[in-house]
Amino acid sequence: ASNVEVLHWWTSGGEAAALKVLKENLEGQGVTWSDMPVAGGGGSSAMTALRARVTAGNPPTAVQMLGFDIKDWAGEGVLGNLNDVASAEGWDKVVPPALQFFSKHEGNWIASPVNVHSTNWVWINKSILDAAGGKAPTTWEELVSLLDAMKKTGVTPLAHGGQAWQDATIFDAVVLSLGDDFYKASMIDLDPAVLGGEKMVEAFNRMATLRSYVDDNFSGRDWNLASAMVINGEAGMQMMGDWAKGEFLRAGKKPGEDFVCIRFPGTQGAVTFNSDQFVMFDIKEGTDAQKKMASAVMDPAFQSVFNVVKGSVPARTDVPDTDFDDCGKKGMADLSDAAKNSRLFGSMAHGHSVPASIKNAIYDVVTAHFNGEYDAKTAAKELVNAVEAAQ
Amino acid sequence: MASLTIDNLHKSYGNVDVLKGIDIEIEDGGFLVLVGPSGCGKSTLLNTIAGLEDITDGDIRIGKQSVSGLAPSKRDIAMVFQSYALYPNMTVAENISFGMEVRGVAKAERNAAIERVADILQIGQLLDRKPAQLSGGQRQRVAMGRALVRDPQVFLFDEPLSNLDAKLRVDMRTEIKRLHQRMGTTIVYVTHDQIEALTLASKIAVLKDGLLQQFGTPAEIYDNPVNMFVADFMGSPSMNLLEATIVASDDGLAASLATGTTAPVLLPIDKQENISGYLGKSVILGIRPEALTDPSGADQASEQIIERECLIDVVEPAGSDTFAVLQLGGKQAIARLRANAKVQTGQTTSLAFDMAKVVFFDPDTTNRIL
Amino acid sequence: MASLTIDNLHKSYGNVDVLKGIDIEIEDGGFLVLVGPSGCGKSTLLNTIAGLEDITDGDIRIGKQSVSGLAPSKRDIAMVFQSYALYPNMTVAENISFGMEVRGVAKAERNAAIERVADILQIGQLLDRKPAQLSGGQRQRVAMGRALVRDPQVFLFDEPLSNLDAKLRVDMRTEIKRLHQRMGTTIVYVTHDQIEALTLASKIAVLKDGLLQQFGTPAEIYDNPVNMFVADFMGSPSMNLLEATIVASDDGLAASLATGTTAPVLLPIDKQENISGYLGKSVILGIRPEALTDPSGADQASEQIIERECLIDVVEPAGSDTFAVLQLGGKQAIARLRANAKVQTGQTTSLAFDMAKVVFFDPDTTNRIL
Amino acid sequence: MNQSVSASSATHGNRMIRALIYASLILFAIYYLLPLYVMVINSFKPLEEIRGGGMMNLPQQWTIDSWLTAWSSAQIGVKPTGLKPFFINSILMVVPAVLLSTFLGALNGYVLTKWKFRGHGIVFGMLLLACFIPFQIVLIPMARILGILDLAGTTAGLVLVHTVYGLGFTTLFFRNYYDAFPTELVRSAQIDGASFFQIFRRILLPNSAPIFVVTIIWQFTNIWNDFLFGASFADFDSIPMTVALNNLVNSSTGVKEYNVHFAGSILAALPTLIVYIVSGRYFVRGLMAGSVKG
Amino acid sequence: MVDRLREWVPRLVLAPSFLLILVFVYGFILYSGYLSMTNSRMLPSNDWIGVANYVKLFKLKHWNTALINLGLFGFLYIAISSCLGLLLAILLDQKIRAEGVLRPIFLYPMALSFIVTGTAWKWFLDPGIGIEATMHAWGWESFQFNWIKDRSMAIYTVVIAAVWQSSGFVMAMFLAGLRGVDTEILKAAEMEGASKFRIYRKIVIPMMRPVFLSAFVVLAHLAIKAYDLVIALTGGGPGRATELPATFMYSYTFTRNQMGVGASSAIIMLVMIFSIIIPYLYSEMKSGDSK
Ligand SMILES: Nc1ncnc2c1ncn2[C@@H]1O[C@H](COP(=O)(O)OP(=O)(O)OP(=O)(O)O)[C@@H](O)[C@H]1O
Ligand SMILES: Nc1ncnc2c1ncn2[C@@H]1O[C@H](COP(=O)(O)OP(=O)(O)OP(=O)(O)O)[C@@H](O)[C@H]1O
Ligand SMILES: [Mg+2]
Ligand SMILES: [Mg+2]
Repeated sequence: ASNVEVLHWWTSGGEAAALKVLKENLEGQGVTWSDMPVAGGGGSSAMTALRARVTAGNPPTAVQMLGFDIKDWAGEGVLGNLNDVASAEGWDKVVPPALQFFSKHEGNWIASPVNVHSTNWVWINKSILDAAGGKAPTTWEELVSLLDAMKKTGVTPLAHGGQAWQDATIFDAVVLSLGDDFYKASMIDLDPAVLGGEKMVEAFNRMATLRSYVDDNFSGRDWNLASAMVINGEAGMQMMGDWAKGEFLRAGKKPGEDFVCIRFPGTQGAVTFNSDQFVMFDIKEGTDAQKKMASAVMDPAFQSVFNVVKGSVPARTDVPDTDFDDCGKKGMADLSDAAKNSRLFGSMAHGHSVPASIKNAIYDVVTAHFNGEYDAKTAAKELVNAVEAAQ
Repeated sequence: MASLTIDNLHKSYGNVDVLKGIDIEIEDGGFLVLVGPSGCGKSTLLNTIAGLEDITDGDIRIGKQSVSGLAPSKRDIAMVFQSYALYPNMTVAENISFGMEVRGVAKAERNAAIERVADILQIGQLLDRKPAQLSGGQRQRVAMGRALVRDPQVFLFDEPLSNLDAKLRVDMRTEIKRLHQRMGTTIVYVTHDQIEALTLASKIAVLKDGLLQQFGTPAEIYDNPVNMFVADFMGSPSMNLLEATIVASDDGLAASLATGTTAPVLLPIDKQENISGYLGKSVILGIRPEALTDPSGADQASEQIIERECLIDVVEPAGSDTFAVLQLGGKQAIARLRANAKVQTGQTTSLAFDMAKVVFFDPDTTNRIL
Repeated sequence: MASLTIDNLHKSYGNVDVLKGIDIEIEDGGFLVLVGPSGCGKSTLLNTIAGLEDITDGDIRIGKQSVSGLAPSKRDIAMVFQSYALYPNMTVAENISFGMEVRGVAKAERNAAIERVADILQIGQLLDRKPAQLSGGQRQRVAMGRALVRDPQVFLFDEPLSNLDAKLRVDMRTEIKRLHQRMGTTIVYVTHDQIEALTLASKIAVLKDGLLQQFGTPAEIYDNPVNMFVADFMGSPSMNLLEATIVASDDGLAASLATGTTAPVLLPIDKQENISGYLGKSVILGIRPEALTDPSGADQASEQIIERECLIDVVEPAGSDTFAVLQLGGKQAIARLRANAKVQTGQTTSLAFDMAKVVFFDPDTTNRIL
Repeated sequence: MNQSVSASSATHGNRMIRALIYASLILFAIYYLLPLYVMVINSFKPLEEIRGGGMMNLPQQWTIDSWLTAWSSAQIGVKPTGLKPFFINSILMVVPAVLLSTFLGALNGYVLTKWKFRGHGIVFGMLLLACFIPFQIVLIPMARILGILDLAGTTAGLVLVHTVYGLGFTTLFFRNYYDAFPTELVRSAQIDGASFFQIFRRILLPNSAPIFVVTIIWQFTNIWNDFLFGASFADFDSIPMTVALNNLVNSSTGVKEYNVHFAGSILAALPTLIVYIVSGRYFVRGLMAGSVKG
Repeated sequence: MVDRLREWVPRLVLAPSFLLILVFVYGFILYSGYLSMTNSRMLPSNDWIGVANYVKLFKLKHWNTALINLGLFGFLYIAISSCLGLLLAILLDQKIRAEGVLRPIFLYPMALSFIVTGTAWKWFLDPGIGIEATMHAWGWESFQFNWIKDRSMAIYTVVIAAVWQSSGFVMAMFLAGLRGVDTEILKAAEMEGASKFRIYRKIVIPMMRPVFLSAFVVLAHLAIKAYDLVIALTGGGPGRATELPATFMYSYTFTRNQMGVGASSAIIMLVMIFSIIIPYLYSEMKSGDSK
């Protein structure tokens, strides 16, 4: 029997349950599943393990991977080729080009995308929102005044966890809220003039403004503890990717009734995303199993089931949204709109706009600024330096 | 300087009685040596005097003052330990002056005291060394210096020489003797060494199992042991303790000793008061090796030399003396002969018994008869 | 049983020479005792014989066979260590039979051997105990048992008795002597103890700094030491080594010894061959404490007893003897008197010098003159 | 050794001071126990109660569900197996690695003290320096070598890795211990005709219990708790406990069940905890016997 | 012939360990040295670029932060652990009845890994939910302890947790040392009237020198490897305030795909470690030999 060994970091209850669907699907086709989870650090532990395994000449069959990691590994020439399956199943048509950018290397399919997380979400506690005026903000100014209003009611307006990736997640949204072009020029094209420009200073100023609504104990806090603050009514809102929804649902909260999900004000219609994909390593035996797995990953039914559980949206745009909740439906609609309008951008914070080295360099500056080490001007200047040093 | 009185001293650890009522009194300037087999409580007694161990019952007085309950440092005593117990991290000078430093003596005074002690013990050139850089004998001197510098009422020594080799031991022993003569301080001294005990002591206390066996001058202990334990314990080689039967002979009573091969040896007994009750019974006859010797080496001053032919089993020439082992009273008896005595293994030779030195013990009670 | 020949033996650790050419030959059944100050190389010599240390140069032969390069277990020797080196995890029986077990001797044979040895040493009742449950003397016996059971050509003993207390030491010493007489095996024995060396040895080798100082019978070493080192080293208390000047007197040559207070003591010298060259010069006069004694205690056999009045500094009664310290030839001389000699500190008394026992040394070379 | 400085404190000691000593000891005990307290009490709370805050409060509602979950049904990857199966993996890895490294350390200590040869000091120095190498730098080359040896992803490979990097400390421990071990015993055995290995097995080993305790505790703790090597060199069928625990605790975008995490953490630490508590006394004794050099 | 073999047996026995160490430690160090001179990014490469990585490394602000932190952390951690360990050992050595209970309490943290205890410590130190909140809840409103959130103080919380973990082990070492002190020395000092405090200060503690050195080895090795601790407790934050060379090296090698820089940081770190440890070992072995 053929076998796939899958390296991934989906170990929490919901994630693993979602993955189980895939596993059972494969087992139905006679492909056994060897599970190799390595959690921690948003996949960085898994990537370390992967490096060790590849160096040892013992790579796993399939690996969960994000954004530029895929391209980096492809550059090393160690990945398999999925063109057969892709062309047979017409992936080119159903996967948005922004995702294909990561799923293909030199024109060949090397990965099958599972999901799309969009990261420019804001999660608001409904009752606090009502107490503070009741209207979801659509512009930066409205956001600020809502935060002010929330502050008056005595809650922490913005729940946030002070970890580099969380800081950067907000930063993504703030940059995007200053314009699609600005996001593209700074976060994707890394144009030094833009990175150090006036608008970037403005972006950092906005970060500082947001920082002023965060309680003093934010640093080091896990994102889900921040979510818990919103859930428990200690905080008004959290800016976090769509995975946060799971925490709300899990706590028995209903979208629309107990909490509302909106796009970060000023980014409506645009989506920053990250997409988990399964990469197939180039190994002698098991190409058949790999193909079966790739195809199973792209199975619309699986994509639906998986993403309902995971809180993300399918990577395919042709999956019906019937099983999704309000936020999910909204997410799917947003995604296909954004894809259509070319307003779908890889998230810098989640490794989909620049390679890891640059991403981390940007993290350093954003975090330093958010923790008050730099003022906005210095931060912009440092951003240019850091990006240059990492290139 | 002060006298030391130990009065019905008891000491137990939990329910183990280690000292079971010790009474000792030593005069001001006396030199008390404690001897006894290992584990008999010598160190414990010393520690109670020092105040390092509580006492269970009884009293200890230095001079007129009871010291029970007083902290060690308040008792005005100094102690020298077997391991020397030098502070390894301090120089010799610091070791000597540590106690003064603790008591807040001024630096100048401390230095003067160090110098004085260093002079007495001739360790002036060692003052800056650490203990690890000293030889055994030097360490011993420093340990003494640390005690001397305190100029205490009583010195306590716990086997101070037993870590030295034989030669050094002899030298240091003489030195301690001389120090004592010079300073005149009361000393309590524990040792395993016979010679040390006999040469140094003004009084010896023999302990066994936490009980005082005999307390007296070295001569009393050596010549007139009160029981077989003391007789056997003191002296090296030990006193020969031989089985004898009291018989009546022409000159009055005599002790008859079995020999291995020939007829029994018959030794007339002069002092007949108490022994007469043992006529026909067995007794233990004690004779020290030096009282059983070759005729030409026998004490000319003694009036009770009796010569008998004996069969020599083993001859051990030992330089200054020759030891001969013979079968007597069912035991191996040791005779101490002159170095150049002409004896040979397996030969019969004439030996002189100094009957003035002979003692008798009751075999049942083990106590002295005469 | 076999003779042992040590031929120009050299041993160095790195560039430290520890043994610098030792030549010793001991006949089959001989008892060689190695003595010397600490660090002189005694243990090293023993270890090279055992094969525990390689030799740098020279040769060692047991019987006719050179054993250099042979593993310890192939040399047919047995060794008893100062610390006894009993295997703490094994019972006495296992300790004794370990060597046989290693060599694959059958169980029945092993048991027979254990029994035989236990019989000889009277340790039958200890066979099932662990070493920790034994007293010092018992451990010593077991250690000997372990050596005995091998029935080797040569026994090696490294200070086997020095961990025992004085009393036990005497007993065990006699026992070893008796064992040697019974088994007749060649023995090499290291000790610090004078008496042990003199009583046990058939030959003594005195070492100093890796060099052989003298090799001879105990009597030779004791009575005719070749140099001052040997004279001083052997015997306890040591030989008195006193500064004297050779002067001409009525009866021929005499040695003049300074005293602390009174006029010099003048001792006529009988044997005058070599000493005459020293007329008017200083020499070292050696006289053992037992040759300097109270007149009634002096050797009646000696023809050269000279009596002189001397001032006594210190008196040390030591039970079997009394030691007197006097000022002589600028040194503290020790005289050994009878136990009941009537001497007192600070008094002048007549002492007998046994001139037949006196030896002279050249103060420059430290070698013996006569 | 049975007598401390306080020998006579009963006589002259001061009640106040003793009270103070006890008070400070208890304060320190609290400092050491607090994290464990936090872990234990929170492991008995339902998740809602933890979300509600009050980490230090006792549970209002006690439950052992999280313990059961952590042990047998928590999601570690795709399968809801709990930590149970990984426990076996860890044991399979730890036991041989501890035994091997301890045994090699004992042999090394034996050679380095009783069979010195020219250059033994340098060899020992090199072994000792190896204690200080940061493990991060060996990951990649180690992976390569494991690949070459065909041990990649196997328990045997992990055993090799842990053995190698434990050698420094085990050798140090045994060297210090055997340094104080009477050489005369070895010589005596040599004369008895025992071979190199016989001496080791019959004389040294039976008398090394104290240092074995120290070494085994040390190695067991370090290897059991290792995460880096486990995550990097294990395969799906050799994942050790710590990696599984990490998977349970450190998932990035899932819901965090803190009560289960804590229960799992304690479960994962249980073997080492037990080892410490059971053999703590021997541990101090062993350190004493090893003349506390290491 | 047989005896020649006998001479070689010890060396043969040592050989496997020695070879293992030679390859797996020293070989790997050399390899890292080589990598640090290459343009390796995600996987090792052979692209030789000389010392460029080192130049880059020392331009990085975090690297300097990491070095300073290691100095600060290492010093405080070793000093406090030693002092606390010694203090606890001394306290426990006062004939404490409950010693059997207390000792394992002090010792057990060594048995836990920081994956395990990190979260507990993080919570405990978190002002919002931990000790500060609890104190507030208990009515001590002015109590403040927010170091873990404070950029300039966070490194000290790492010290607190690290000390918690290993001071018990140090305590055990000191306890063993104290129990080994010759009782006659203590008696001698007591006879001289020295107070207990002075006996410890002037005599016992100076005698613990070898234990201090051993504790140093154990603690230094733990300080250098303090990776889990920082990751679990602060994740290197707030900002990058608690970055240590170990976390720096890991992140550059494995998450930032700048393996060359990571390797160069490893080499610098090793050079620093060895320059402290080798003189120590040398003196230790010297004094050990002379004994
Ligand atoms: N702290 C203690 N607790 C219980 N028993 C003790 C203690 N100290 C000593 N003993 C016991 O008290 C007895 C006397 O011991 P002590 O040390 O006084 O003997 P000793 O005469 O000095 O012996 P040695 O000649 O061997 O030094 C011994 O049996 C010993 O086991
Ligand atoms: N392994 C060694 N390396 C270097 N020097 C050594 C070694 N073993 C012994 N020595 C030196 O060799 C000399 C002789 O040592 P040995 O042990 O033979 O003396 P010893 O006569 O037995 O002394 P003791 O009477 O103290 O037992 C000493 O100076 C010692 O320091
Ligand atoms: Mg004693
Ligand atoms: Mg020796």
